[in-house]
Amino acid sequence: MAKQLCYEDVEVGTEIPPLVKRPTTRQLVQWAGASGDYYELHYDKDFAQAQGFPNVLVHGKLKFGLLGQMLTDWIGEGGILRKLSCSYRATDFPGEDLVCKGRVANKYVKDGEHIVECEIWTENPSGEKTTPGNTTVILPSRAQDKKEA
Amino acid sequence: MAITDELKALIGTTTEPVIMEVERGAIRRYADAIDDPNPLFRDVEHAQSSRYGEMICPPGFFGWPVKSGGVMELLASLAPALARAGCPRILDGGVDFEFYLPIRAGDILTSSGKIADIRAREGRTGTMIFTTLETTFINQNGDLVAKSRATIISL
Amino acid sequence: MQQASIITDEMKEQLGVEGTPTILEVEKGHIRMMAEALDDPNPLWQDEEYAKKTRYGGIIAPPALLCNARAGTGRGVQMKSPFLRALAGGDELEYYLPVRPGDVITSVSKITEYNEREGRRGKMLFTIIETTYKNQRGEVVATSRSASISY
Amino acid sequence: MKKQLYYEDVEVGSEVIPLAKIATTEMLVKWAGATGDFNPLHYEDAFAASQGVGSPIVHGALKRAWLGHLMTDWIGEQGVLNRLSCQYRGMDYPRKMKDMATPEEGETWWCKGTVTKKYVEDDQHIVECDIWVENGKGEKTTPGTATVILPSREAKS
Repeated sequence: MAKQLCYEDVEVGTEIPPLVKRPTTRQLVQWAGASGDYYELHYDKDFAQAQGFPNVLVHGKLKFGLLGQMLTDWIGEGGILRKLSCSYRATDFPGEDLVCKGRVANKYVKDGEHIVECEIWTENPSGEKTTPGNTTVILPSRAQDKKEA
Repeated sequence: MAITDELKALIGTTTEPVIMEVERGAIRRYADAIDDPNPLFRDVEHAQSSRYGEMICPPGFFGWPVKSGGVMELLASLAPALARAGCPRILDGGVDFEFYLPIRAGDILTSSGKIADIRAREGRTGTMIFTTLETTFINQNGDLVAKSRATIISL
Repeated sequence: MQQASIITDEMKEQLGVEGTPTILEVEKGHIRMMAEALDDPNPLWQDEEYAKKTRYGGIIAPPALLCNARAGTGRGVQMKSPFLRALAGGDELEYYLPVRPGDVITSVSKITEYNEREGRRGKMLFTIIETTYKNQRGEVVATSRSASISY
Repeated sequence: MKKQLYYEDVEVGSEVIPLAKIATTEMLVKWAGATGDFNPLHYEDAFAASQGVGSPIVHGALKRAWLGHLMTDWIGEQGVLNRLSCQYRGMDYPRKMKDMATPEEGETWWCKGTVTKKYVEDDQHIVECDIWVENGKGEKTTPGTATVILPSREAKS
């Protein structure tokens, strides 16, 4: 595992290391099984086309899950994910790059917790933010560790 | 009909045993997928009051993901030799299960696969090769719970 | 006020009505399915030996395990809409406690809000569903708010 | 639960109570999830076409599982399924879904069986059956056999 990220390591504007994904049709079927979402829009191309889409769509909640992966990777085991929120603004398709990104928007200490708020989103190959959202995480603090020690 | 020496040498090949934990959720997902409402495969309370004492697996299910003693690995090792013998197309010909004991949620199964037999036969469209892959399933008490024999047809 | 609202009295009656609870027994296999579907190799989701040495003391579930059909999100609520097509609009999850294999999560959903909007694809209805997830000790492990769009 | 079936209830030629199944694209995706078999032959049009089967086909193992369902329903909780065997002879194509809950009009598959033999061996009341899955045209795409042990009314008393 990577070095533990601490509150002091991030500033407003700090970028979260991007997570590059390229969902496949197989991954969509796996997601259907794992999530129990069997809406045919995500595996039946004819059905998707009848609904006016060029291909089957990546599940919104799969994108939510991938943003979650980016965050749990970033905050490491010492961090706590408190809130994850996103809107499914535009469609994404299997076989296309889907890049999860984020940036620190705010940091503060409240009730002894070192809180970091970030903007997060997924980006399609045209650079559009298809799944914008925000997150709240709690990071360990070096200063606090010293005090405790 | 004779098979190639290369194929003959593969008879008896075994796989590394695969361990599978049988979980209730996996049984329910399987029962959902075949649309089988039997409460023995879904309802813990019902199953616990039945003669089985716990949720059991529908026949042919041995836990998720379905690995069947690494049969896919066996097939992968077999495929080039079948192609060299002139039969590159591989079809699943069917399966024969024997069930000895019920498989309950919570069981830990060990399955191992073996290439039990390879035979050639002259068919309508030329030579066909029949491969029998045998898988055994043993539970945590060391009891043999089931055996399967899958027939792979290559043409 | 819009003329002829698509939100009927029947739909309004459903606001705040709790759906039937869904019980999810959290299992290692399900966590693994989820991790594989995300293609997320984090050993905390799958490697018991590894996870034992972390602050969690054992395997935990990735955040995505909650807030979906299997976790009972939206289960049992009476979703009514004049439209046939549906898409997910967004999700918001707040996490309070880690979810582990062996946990028994009970979720209850309710519709809390309807919104009518004019979108690219014509008139759209946003239905907001809130779900609370409690573990076997009655502790709230997470809450979620999901927007479902029909059009 | 249904009434328990007994050895004395069946004769050679008796019918196994038929079971209707409708394979849908949704069911195939569920099957993939439940088994972990994510072969795209069963959900991806382009891949299925490249394999020469036209469009995604029903998993042979799913049809085998249907036959398992046929037998466990018939023999009830006191019956034991000892052996199940089948061959994948013909391909079947799932119905597409019309909307989230309803399949399009189309084929219905029937799982059926008949008793071919009954005998007592080592105090076990054994029944052998021919079983099969029949497609909408009445063709047996998945023929097989099953051996079951049924409770006996005589042994009981």
